Amino acid sequence: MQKKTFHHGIHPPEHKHFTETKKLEPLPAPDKVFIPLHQHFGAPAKPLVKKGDEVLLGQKIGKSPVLFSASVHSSVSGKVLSVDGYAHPLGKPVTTVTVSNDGEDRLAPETQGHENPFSLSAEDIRARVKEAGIVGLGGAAFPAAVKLNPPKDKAVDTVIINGCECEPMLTADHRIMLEYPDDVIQGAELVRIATGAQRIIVGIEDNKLDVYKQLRQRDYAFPVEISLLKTKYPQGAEKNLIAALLKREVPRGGLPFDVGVVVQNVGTAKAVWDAVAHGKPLYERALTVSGSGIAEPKNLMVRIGTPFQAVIDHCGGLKEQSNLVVMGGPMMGLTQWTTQVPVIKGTSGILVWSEEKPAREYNCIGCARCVGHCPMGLVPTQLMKFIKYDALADAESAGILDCVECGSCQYSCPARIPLVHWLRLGKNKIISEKRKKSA
Amino acid sequence: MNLLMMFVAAIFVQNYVLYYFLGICPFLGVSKKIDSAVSMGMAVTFVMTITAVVSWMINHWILIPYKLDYLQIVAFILVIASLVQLVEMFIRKISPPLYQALGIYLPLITTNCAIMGLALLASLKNFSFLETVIYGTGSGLGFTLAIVLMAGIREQLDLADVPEPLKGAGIALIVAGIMALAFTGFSGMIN
Amino acid sequence: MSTKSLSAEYLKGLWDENPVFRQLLGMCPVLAVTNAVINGIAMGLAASFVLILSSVVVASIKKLIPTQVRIASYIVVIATFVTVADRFMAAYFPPISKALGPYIPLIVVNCIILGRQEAFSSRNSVGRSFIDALGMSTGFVLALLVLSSIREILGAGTFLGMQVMGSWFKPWIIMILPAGAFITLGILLGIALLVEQKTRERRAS
Amino acid sequence: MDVLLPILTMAVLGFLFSVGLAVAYQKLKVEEDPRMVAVSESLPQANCGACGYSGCRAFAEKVIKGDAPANGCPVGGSETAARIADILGVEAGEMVRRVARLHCRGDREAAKNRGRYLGLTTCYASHLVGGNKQCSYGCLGFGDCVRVCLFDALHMDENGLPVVNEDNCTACGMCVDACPRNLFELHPIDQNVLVYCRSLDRGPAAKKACKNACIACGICSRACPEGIEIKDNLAIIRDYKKIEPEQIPALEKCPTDSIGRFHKSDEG
Amino acid sequence: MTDTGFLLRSSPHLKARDSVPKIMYAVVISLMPAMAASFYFFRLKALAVYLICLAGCLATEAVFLRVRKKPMSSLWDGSAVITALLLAMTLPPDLSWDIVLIGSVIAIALGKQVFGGLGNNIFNPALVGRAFLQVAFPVAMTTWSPPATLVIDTVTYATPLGNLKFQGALAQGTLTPLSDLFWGNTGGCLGETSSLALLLGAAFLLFRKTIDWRIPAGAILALGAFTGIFWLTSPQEYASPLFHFLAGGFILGAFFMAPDMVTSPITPTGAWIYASGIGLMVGLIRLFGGFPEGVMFSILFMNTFVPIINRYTRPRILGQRRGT
Repeated sequence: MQKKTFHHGIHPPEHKHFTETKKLEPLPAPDKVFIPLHQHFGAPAKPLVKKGDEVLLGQKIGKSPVLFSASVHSSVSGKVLSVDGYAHPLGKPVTTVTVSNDGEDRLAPETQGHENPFSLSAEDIRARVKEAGIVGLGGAAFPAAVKLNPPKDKAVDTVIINGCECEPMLTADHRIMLEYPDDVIQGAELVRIATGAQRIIVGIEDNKLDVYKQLRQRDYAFPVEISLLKTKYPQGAEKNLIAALLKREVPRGGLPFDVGVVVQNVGTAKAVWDAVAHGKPLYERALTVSGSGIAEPKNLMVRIGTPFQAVIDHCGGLKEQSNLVVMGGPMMGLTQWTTQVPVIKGTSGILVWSEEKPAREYNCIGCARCVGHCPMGLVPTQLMKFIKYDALADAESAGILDCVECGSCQYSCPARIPLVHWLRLGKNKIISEKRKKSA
Repeated sequence: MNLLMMFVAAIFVQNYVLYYFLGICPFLGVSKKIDSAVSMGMAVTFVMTITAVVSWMINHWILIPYKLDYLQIVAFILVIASLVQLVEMFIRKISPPLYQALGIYLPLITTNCAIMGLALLASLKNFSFLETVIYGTGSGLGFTLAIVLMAGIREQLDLADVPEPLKGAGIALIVAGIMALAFTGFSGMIN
Repeated sequence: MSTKSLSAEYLKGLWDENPVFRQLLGMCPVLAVTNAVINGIAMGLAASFVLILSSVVVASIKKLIPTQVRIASYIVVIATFVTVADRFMAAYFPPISKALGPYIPLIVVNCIILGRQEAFSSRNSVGRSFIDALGMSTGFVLALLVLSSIREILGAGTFLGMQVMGSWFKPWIIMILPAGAFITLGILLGIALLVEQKTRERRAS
Repeated sequence: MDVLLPILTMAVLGFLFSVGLAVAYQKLKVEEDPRMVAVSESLPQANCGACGYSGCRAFAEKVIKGDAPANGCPVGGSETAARIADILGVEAGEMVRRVARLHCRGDREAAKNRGRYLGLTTCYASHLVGGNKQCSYGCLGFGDCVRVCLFDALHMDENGLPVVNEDNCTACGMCVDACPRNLFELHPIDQNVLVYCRSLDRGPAAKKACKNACIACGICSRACPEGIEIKDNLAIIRDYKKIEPEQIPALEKCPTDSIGRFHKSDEG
Repeated sequence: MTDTGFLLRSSPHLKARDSVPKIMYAVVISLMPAMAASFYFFRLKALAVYLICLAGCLATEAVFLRVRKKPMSSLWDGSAVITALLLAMTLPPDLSWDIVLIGSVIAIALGKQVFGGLGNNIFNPALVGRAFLQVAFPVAMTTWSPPATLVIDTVTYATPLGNLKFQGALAQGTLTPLSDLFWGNTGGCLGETSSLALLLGAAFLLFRKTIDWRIPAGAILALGAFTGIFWLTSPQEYASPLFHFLAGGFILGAFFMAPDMVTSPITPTGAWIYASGIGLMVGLIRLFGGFPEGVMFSILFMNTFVPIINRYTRPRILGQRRGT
């Protein structure tokens, strides 16, 4: 069996055994949900409800004002307690709709499915996806409707369904593929119809052989290719996945559209199917709760807006001395300062563990491991020095804006230099300076 | 072969900067960025080659026949001053950014001892015309090599934690010293 | 126009505006001829001779020179004095002249000398220019003396040719070679900056 | 003959070279505005970019073209402005001296930390991971502003807040740009009433994170309705000129000390 | 900051196990066989040189760390130890102790600390020390004694390369046999006599991926090609590539000094350029230069190119069109 993969990258310990075999179980909706109006890449949604309003499950409570945005829906039925700033996993408080749950899950009337989704036009599929507020569920939370709408001059020939789940510890995508294979594949077909592509490729890493075998054995009514990939991080990063599967390179600063590809995460594919076939907006998602700080690691279906604390309590609570709470995977996840933050559309996992005092940082000794591992072909240590000594122009010409912050460099750095933090700092400084200049 | 050897020797073995200590001012002053170092090196190489030619002609056609060799210093410096001024005007015309980058060092090529040194050494060593030209170009390239390498190192040292008092000229001189050590490897290769 | 007192005019050349350690000018001879103290002193005196006389001449004829050709004129003045110095050395001190090789004629392109004409003599009175040139010369000679002493003592174990280190001492040949010159001067510059920093801090506190 | 020959030689050589140079000078002439030199010389040469151009030389070019005002260099102040105006023969325009001021009182005592921050010790870096303090709007305390100040006008006090030395401040705006949370603003030096908070959190949340946070209670806006308003859970000085001196003691009744005179000792 | 609450930091939150001290001590371990060989061939003389170097390097490092207010723990990160050992290995066994001490102080002070300490140096510190001594004390540095395993009654003794260059060993048929070079039964610097011991250590480093394999490979290929061409055209005049590979400090240089992480290029293309430059220059100096051995100068010379090589051999960024 030929296993495909990309150049460079790393293979950190997977730690997936905690939850690999745990079935996805639904988490009961909590008494109160906190639904931020900004859970996606792009502009925040505008509130449609006010304090005291009654809302139904799946009712739209935030409307996307522009193209690059996504609508937000209520994940319970009940009464709006407030529309105000509230803690958010991305750090800064965000306008949040707090709804008290009446426990009845009364469905909003607009959640209507379609009997034969495959007969829908591309236009209709896009409209339904947009209406359902679907964003990329891999973590970046890019509005899915935008991805389904390739520019006129760029023909899309391939839809890639990203089943890599290359982040260690996370297993939610694995479980989705195992438990809802039809939903995923049918969702992929809808994506294919919407983008006008000819074929679907599902990329699966070889640490999920059970999924691979299961999907290989099925018959498909449309052109689906199941492709096995060598387990490596960051295979799930769009550009690397395209390189691994198709040997095509997305040009610098470009999008997968430029090489005729659309990439969707398996969870997103399922959400597309749910939205189009069942009229279900994106008000819950699958996530992995794991790490040595969690008493009973699990895979859960969680309503958007559920506080982390409620999720963790369901998994037996925090172990004592846990001092690190991460939203997302261990390679790219964000640390949280409080467990009061709500689950959002981009929450692929909640990881908790404890850590000792960090090891001492040394000067860069030029071992070049970061260079050897960078999946984008950058020279992270050089970039770090440019940022450290304020040579932003040099950093830019050396390609810092191509950095995807995957963390491969920092993972492999024997001097324990916080390379990603430096690079993020540099990218942000350069981008904000550019913005200032163009303004 | 002899000419080739001479050429190589002028670049590596008897490098103007690292062996004769000529042209230290621009070597320290214009070696902060690789780009300007390359331009400076090119300008110097150009001026050196022409100086070699013109000074040879003046020396062999005017000064020596008329036994005026005590006028060497004055005559050479005149040649150099005029040439440099020409080059300066030229660069200013064709590339203002380059002119800005080389800044005050362009006029300083006049007082760049490498160029005066070339004229004097070439006459001291009694080179033939062709030898003088080769020697001039080689020496210029040797200077360029030294200054470009130095600029590369200094760009890297800008990103290093060099002790405060040594920053700038201090560390540059120490680097030059170690470079001179490394270049001793070539000694004895060409006599 | 300088308005310093005359003694300050002289003293600034010794440290505050020392041509070698503070202004990094005239490095080529500083590096090239300091392998022995005698060479250093000879070079220092020759350069001082040229500097002082050129300064006086330039200061006295400054009004006659049109600005466009001033540099060229200075150079001619300097070149004349250098030729005199060169011939003089060759005639009376042939061994030293031989040891210094082309570096005596090269005084003509020494940045210190041209620099002082441009920065000082062309704007100040003859007397002031003389004092300034004297100060700069002293500073230059001092710098040469320091460097050549270090290099000769470590490199040969001698000072002005006299044995100063005991017989146990193994001379560091590197010190009389180019590499030693660069490294020693680099370290001296570092020390000079450090001293400068400390005095500034002390003055500030 | 012995004397004539050298003189002749040098004369001929000198003549040839000067002719060559003169011709070249005509062919390769580049005009430079003499005012350029004059303006450049009167600028402070700090190349700080406070004027909005990339350094003193760029500013000088713009001024001469008339694209920038003569008083466009905040660092040089009115003296430089007058000199430039003199060179260009225009009116300098009135310059009120401005200084940078920090809109936060969340020092180490007042503002609570979020947790143990382990990243790079700069404000910007900390801001990227959400900051080290519970307040998402306040000073992070790593002194990015102090590091960019070219004029030695900022230092961190013992409680981890930057302090502006107004004598040295030139209103160049480097600190304004450096602060990832935009806590600095340039104010006329005589404006002494400020709101020392930028938190948009609701009162209880803001108070919990920092005891000097504005809780939008409205005491100040009631004391001075024309000059101060409450917007997005925060008091804002809408128009400083409308704050009458006799109103100041009333608005200084602020329960969290988040609005008031710049120097408490100022009277009236 | 206080010690309460959750940890806040940027991703990633996982870390590979390797660390700077581990890498450094791996190099130290890899030098053990060669050290053992030098004890065997030169007995106590070798031990003295090693100890003086260690003392000199560590003391100098400690002084700089103290003056520059850096954490004292850096003293034990292993880098100064490596410098000391490598310097010792490049010295003649009979060198007097004061010269050894000068060398070790220079190595750390001028080779490393003036640039800002670990990771910032441009040149290999041990080689800076060694080159300084070579130029400062040329006589002492070229006075060799035979290994204790050889019974020869001569005061002066030439290294295999010196023999080749100055005594016409090839023409007289007195060229040191390859087996002696391999086992180490020859004179020379402390650490370079036994090729076998060095190769053992090198194998360990390559296996552990501590050094970039491209650098020794490039150097060997370039030296082999250069000396090979001359050997093939005129074997009675020039020694074989294998001789050049085993003789002198080439193995020590190619496997332990040239791949020094700090002073070698960080890009793969750069590593090839750098390594072949070293190989070529070693060949040039050995065949046509004034010195019998050129490894040290070659590495120092190529060190000066590293910043420029790093700058102009950046890898292609994913999605970057070729030539842009």
